[in-house]
Amino acid sequence: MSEDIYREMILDHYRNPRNKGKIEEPDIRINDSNPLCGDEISIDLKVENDIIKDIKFDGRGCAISQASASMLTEMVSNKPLTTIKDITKDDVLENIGLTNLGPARIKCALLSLKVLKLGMVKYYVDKDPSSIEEMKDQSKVF
Amino acid sequence: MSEDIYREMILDHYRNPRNKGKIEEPDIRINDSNPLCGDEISIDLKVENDIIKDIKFDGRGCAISQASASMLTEMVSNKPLTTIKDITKDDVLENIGLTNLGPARIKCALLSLKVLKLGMVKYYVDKDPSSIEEMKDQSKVF
Amino acid sequence: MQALLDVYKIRQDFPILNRRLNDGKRLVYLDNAATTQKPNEVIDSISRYYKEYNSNIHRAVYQIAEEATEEYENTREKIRKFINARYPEEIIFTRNTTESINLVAYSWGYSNIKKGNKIVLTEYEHHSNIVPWQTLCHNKGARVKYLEVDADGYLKLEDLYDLISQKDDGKTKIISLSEMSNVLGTIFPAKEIIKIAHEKDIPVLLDGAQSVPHMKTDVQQSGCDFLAFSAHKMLGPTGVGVLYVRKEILEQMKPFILGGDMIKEVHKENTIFNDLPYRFEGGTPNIADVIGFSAAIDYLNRIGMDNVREHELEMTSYLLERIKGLKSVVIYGPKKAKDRGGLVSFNMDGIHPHDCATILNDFGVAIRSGHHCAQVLMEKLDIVASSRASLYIYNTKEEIDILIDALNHARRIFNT
Amino acid sequence: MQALLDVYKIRQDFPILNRRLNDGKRLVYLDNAATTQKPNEVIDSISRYYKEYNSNIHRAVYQIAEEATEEYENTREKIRKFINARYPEEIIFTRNTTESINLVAYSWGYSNIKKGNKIVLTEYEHHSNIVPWQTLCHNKGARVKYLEVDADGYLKLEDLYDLISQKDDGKTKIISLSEMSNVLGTIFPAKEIIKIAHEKDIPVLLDGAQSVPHMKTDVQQSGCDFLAFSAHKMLGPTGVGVLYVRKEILEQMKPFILGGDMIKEVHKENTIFNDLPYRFEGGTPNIADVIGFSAAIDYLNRIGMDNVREHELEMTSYLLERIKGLKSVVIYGPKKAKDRGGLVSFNMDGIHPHDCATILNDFGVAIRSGHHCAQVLMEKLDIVASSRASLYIYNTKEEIDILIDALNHARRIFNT
Ligand SMILES: Cc1ncc(COP(=O)(O)O)c(C=O)c1O
Ligand SMILES: Cc1ncc(COP(=O)(O)O)c(C=O)c1O
Repeated sequence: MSEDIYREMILDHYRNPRNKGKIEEPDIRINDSNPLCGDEISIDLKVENDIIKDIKFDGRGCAISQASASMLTEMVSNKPLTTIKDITKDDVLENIGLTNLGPARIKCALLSLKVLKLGMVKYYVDKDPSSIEEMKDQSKVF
Repeated sequence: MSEDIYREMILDHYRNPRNKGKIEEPDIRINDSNPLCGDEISIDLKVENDIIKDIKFDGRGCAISQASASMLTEMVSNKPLTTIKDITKDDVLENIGLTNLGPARIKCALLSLKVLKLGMVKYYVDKDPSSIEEMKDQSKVF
Repeated sequence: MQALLDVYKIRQDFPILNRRLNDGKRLVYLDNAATTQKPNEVIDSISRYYKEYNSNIHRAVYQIAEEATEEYENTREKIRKFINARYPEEIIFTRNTTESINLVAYSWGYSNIKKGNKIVLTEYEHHSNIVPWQTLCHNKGARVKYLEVDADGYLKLEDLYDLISQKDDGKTKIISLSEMSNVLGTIFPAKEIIKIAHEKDIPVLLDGAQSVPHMKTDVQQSGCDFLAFSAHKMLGPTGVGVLYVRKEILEQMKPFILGGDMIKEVHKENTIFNDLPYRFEGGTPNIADVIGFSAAIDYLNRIGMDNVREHELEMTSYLLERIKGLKSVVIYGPKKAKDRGGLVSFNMDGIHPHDCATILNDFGVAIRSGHHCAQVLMEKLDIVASSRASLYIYNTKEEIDILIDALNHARRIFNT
Repeated sequence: MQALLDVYKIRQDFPILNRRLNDGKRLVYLDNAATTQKPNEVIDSISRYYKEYNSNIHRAVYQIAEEATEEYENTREKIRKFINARYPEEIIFTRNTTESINLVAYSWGYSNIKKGNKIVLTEYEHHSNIVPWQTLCHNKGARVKYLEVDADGYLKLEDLYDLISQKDDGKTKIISLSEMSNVLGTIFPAKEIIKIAHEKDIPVLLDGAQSVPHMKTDVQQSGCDFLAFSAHKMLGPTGVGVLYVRKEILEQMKPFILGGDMIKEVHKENTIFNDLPYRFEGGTPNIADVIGFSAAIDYLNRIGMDNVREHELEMTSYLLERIKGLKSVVIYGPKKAKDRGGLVSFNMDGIHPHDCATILNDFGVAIRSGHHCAQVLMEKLDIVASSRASLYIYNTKEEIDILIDALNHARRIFNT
C-alpha cells in the first residue's frame, strides 16, 4: 500500500534532500537516467586517500528516487570508496524502508546506487585501465 | 477427394502434354513460377493479325499445373489474342474439371493462365507503351 | 447513461475487467493509449486457431494449412476495408507501429533520402517516429526538421508552408507525423497537411497508432502515402502491426526483412522476390495473432467507429472537466474535448507522476506516468514526465470518479 | 511401445490431435519442421495473460503491468537457461528465426562487412539464411561462398579449412549455417566447425530453427557467437523468435528496430540508446506470445530434451525404414538415422510432391511438399521439389503406417 511507501521519512528526504547540489572540481562526476520514467541522477564525489570526503547528488524525479539518493549520500559519506562495492540493492531498500516495491519502482529506488557504482568503477578504471576486467560487473545493481 | 482431382483426363494431359515445347522466334515468350511450390511455366506464342497461330508451353511441376497448361493451350489455339482477356479463372477450372480445389492447389491450376495473361499484356504494351494504364490490371488472375 | 453504445454490455465481453487486484480492488484500466484490453472473441479466436488449424501458411496443401491461409488472408482484406485501401496487397503485417515505421525508413528511406535532404516531423512525435528518421539522417547526411506545437497543443500550418516553400528547394523528401498525439491528445488535420505536402509532391507517413483505434480511417480520403498502426491498441493481440503503403510507392520499395516466404526464386548468386505484399513479410508470420486481429476488427465494426468516437468524446469531456476541478493541476493539450482523442495528460503540483501512479494503484487505477516515449515534447513542455489517463469503449464515468478520488488521496498524502 | 516418453499421454495435451477433418479423418500431422502443434498449457497461458494481466510492459507502475513485466523477463531468463547462455541480456526477442538473422545481417553485417569480404554459408541453407547475406554482399561489394554438401548430405570439413585458410587472407568475416538441415535432416558438427572458424577469429552464426527444438542446446559448449531460432517450431506460439548474441559482440552492435522502449533519452538531434537487451527490442513487444513461449519451454524441460531426441531417433529409424520399402523412391540425406533430426525428404518416381501431398490429405496426413525454402539445395540435388515428413514428440508409429498406406495409394492413382 502506498501509505507504507510514502511515510514521513521518504517525504522528508524528498522535500528536504540532504547533500543536494554540485561539488566544484569533483574527483568523480557521473550521471544516468532511468529509461522507464526519465528520472535523472548525477553524483559528484570528492575522494581523498580512498575515503569519500564529500558527496553531492543532483537530479529530478519521483519521491522514491530522490529520497533514496539523499539517503544513499548519507550512508556512504566519509566511508572508504570501496564500501560502495559491498552495498547491495537490499541494503539500500532496507535503509529507505522499502522492501516490497514492485519491479518498476525498484528501479527508481536503485537508480542512485547504480550511478554511484558506475562512478566508482569509472574512478578505478581511469586510474588503472587494466582493472576493467575485474571491475566490469561491479556496476551491476539488478 | 483426390480421386475427383486425379481423373483420367488430368493424368492423360500430364503424361501426354499437348503443345509442349518451344517455338523458334516466337512473338511472345513469357514465363513465371509459383513461389508456393516452384512450379514453372513458360509459354511461347506466334501471333498473326492478332490471332494465336501457334502456342507452346514448357515447364515442370505437378500434374495439375502441367495438365492445366496443356489444356489451356488447346483452349486458345487459333483464337484471337484478345480472347485471353476474357478467360476467367472459373473458365479454366471448369475446363479442367476442377471446381473445388483448395486455395493452394488453385494457384497450380491457374499458373499457366497467369503466364498467358502476362504475355498478352507484355505484347500490347511493347507495341504501345501508352496502353500500360489500361492493361495494368489485365494480368490479374486471383 | 450511455446513449451511443451500451458500455455495460460491452464490459461483459472483457474478462480482465472483472479482475480483482491484490487488495481485492477491481481494476480500473485507464492506460488504453499504451495498450487496450481484449474481448473474449479475440482471445477465443487465437485459442481456436491453435486448437483446430494451427499450421504454417501459404506453402502447404493440406486442409488445416489451407484453412489457416484463408483466415490470414481474410484478415488482410478486412483491414483493407477497415481503412478503405484500394488493394489488399497494400496491407503489410508487421510486429507493431514501430516496425512499420522502421520498414519505411529502411526500405523507402535508404533508397530515397540523400545528403542534404530534409525529413519533416513534429515536436510531439512518439520516439518510434523520431529515432528511425534521426538515424537515417545521421547515416545519409540529411536533417530532421520539427514542426512546433503551440501552447494549446496545435500545429501552425503556416510553419509547414514555410518549411516546404520555395526556399526549401525540394529538399524535403517526406513528412512523417502522428495523426493523434499520445500526450497532448490533439487530433491533427491530417487531410490538410497531406494536401499541402502533395502540392510539393512530398509523400506523407501517418503514424496512426493513436488515431486508427479511435476514429474512422480512410486512406483514400486523407490521401496518406503510408499509414502505420498496432493491433494491440485496438482490441487486438500483441505482436501485430500494420503498414499500409500506396501501391504505386510500394511497387518501388525494396524488401526489408529477407528470407523465407518473401521470395519467388533463390539462386546462389541472386534472388527473385515474391509478389506484393508477400515480398515484405519474411519468415513465418505471426499467424495466430493476425487471425486474432480479425476478430478485433469485427468487434469494432459491429460497434461502429463513429460510435466509438462519440463515446470517447462524451467521456473525454467528463474527464477533462473533472481533472480541471483538481487543486493546482496543469493539463496539457487542447481545451476543447472535440479537438482531442480519448486521453488527458496532466501534472499535479508537487507530486511526481510516478508517485501519483503508485498511489493510484492502491485504488486499482491503472494510468501511465512518465515521458510517454515523447521526450522531445517533454523538453518543449519543460517537464520530465506527466500523468496520462486514456480511455476506450469500455470505460465509464464511474471509473473516472474513482480516478478523481484517488488523485485527491494522492494530494492528501503529499500534503501539498 | 514408447519407452522414453509416454507419447499417448503427451498426445492428450494437444487438442488439435483430436481434430476431425472434412471427411471425418483424424489429423496425422507430419509437418513439424514447418511448425509444431501447441499443448493446452501454452494456449492457456496466452489466454490467461489476456484475461488477467494484459498490459504494456517495462514502463508502467501499476500491478498488472508489473505482473506482465515479470513474466516477460522470466521468459528471457528461462531461455537463457534452456540454451545455457551466460547472461539474460544475451537473449533478444524477435518475430522469428528470419528476423533474428536479419537483425545480425543489418546490425552486425553493415558495420563489419566491407568490399572484398566473404561470407561463408552452405548449400543447404534455408532462404532465411541466404537472402539477407546475399543482399548485404550485393550492397557492400562482398561475396557469398557456399560450402558444398556431398551426395549423402554431409559437409566436408576440409572444404571449410580450404576456404578460410591462408589464401583467404582474412577476407572471410562470418560463417552462418544451420545446425540441422530442414531438407536433408542432417545434423552438422557445429562445435567442430566453430572451433575451426574461431582459430581464424571468424564468428559463427548458427541457424537453430531445426536443431534447438529437437536436441539439447548449449551455446557455451558449442561456442557459437549467434544463435537464431523460432518459438513456433518448438511448441510455442507464432510471432516469437530468439536471437542469442555473445555479450562481447552484442555490446558492439548497433540497434536495429528503432523507437520506443529501446531508448534511454531522445532529443531533437540525438538519441541515447537503452541498456542491453532492450536496445534491440523496439516498440511494444509480442508480450502475450513471449509469455506463452515460457509455457512451451516448461513443457519441453519437463520431458527433457534428451528424451525428445531419443524418441525422434527411434521414430526416424522407423520412418526411414518404411519409406525405403516403397517402390521407386529416392531418399535425400544421411542413410543413418543417428546422423539425422526427425525428418525424411523423398521423391516417388513419376509423382510430383505436390500431387502426393494432395492425395495424402485425403488420409488426413499433413506433410510438406515443395522446395522447403531451400532452392539452392534443390538446384544441387537437381530437383524442383520433394516431399518431407517431419516428426515431433507426439508422433507415433501408427501415424507413420498411415503415411505409408497413403503413399501406396498415391502410387496406385498415378499407376506408375
Ligand atoms: C533451417 C531453417 N532456418 C530458418 C527457418 C525460418 O524460420 P521462420 O520462418 O520461423 O523465420 C526455418 C523454418 O522454416 C528453417 O527450417
Ligand atoms: C503515437 C504513437 N506512435 C507509435 C507508438 C508505438 O507503438 P508500438 O509500441 O505498438 O510500436 C505509440 C504507442 O505507444 C504511439 O502512441
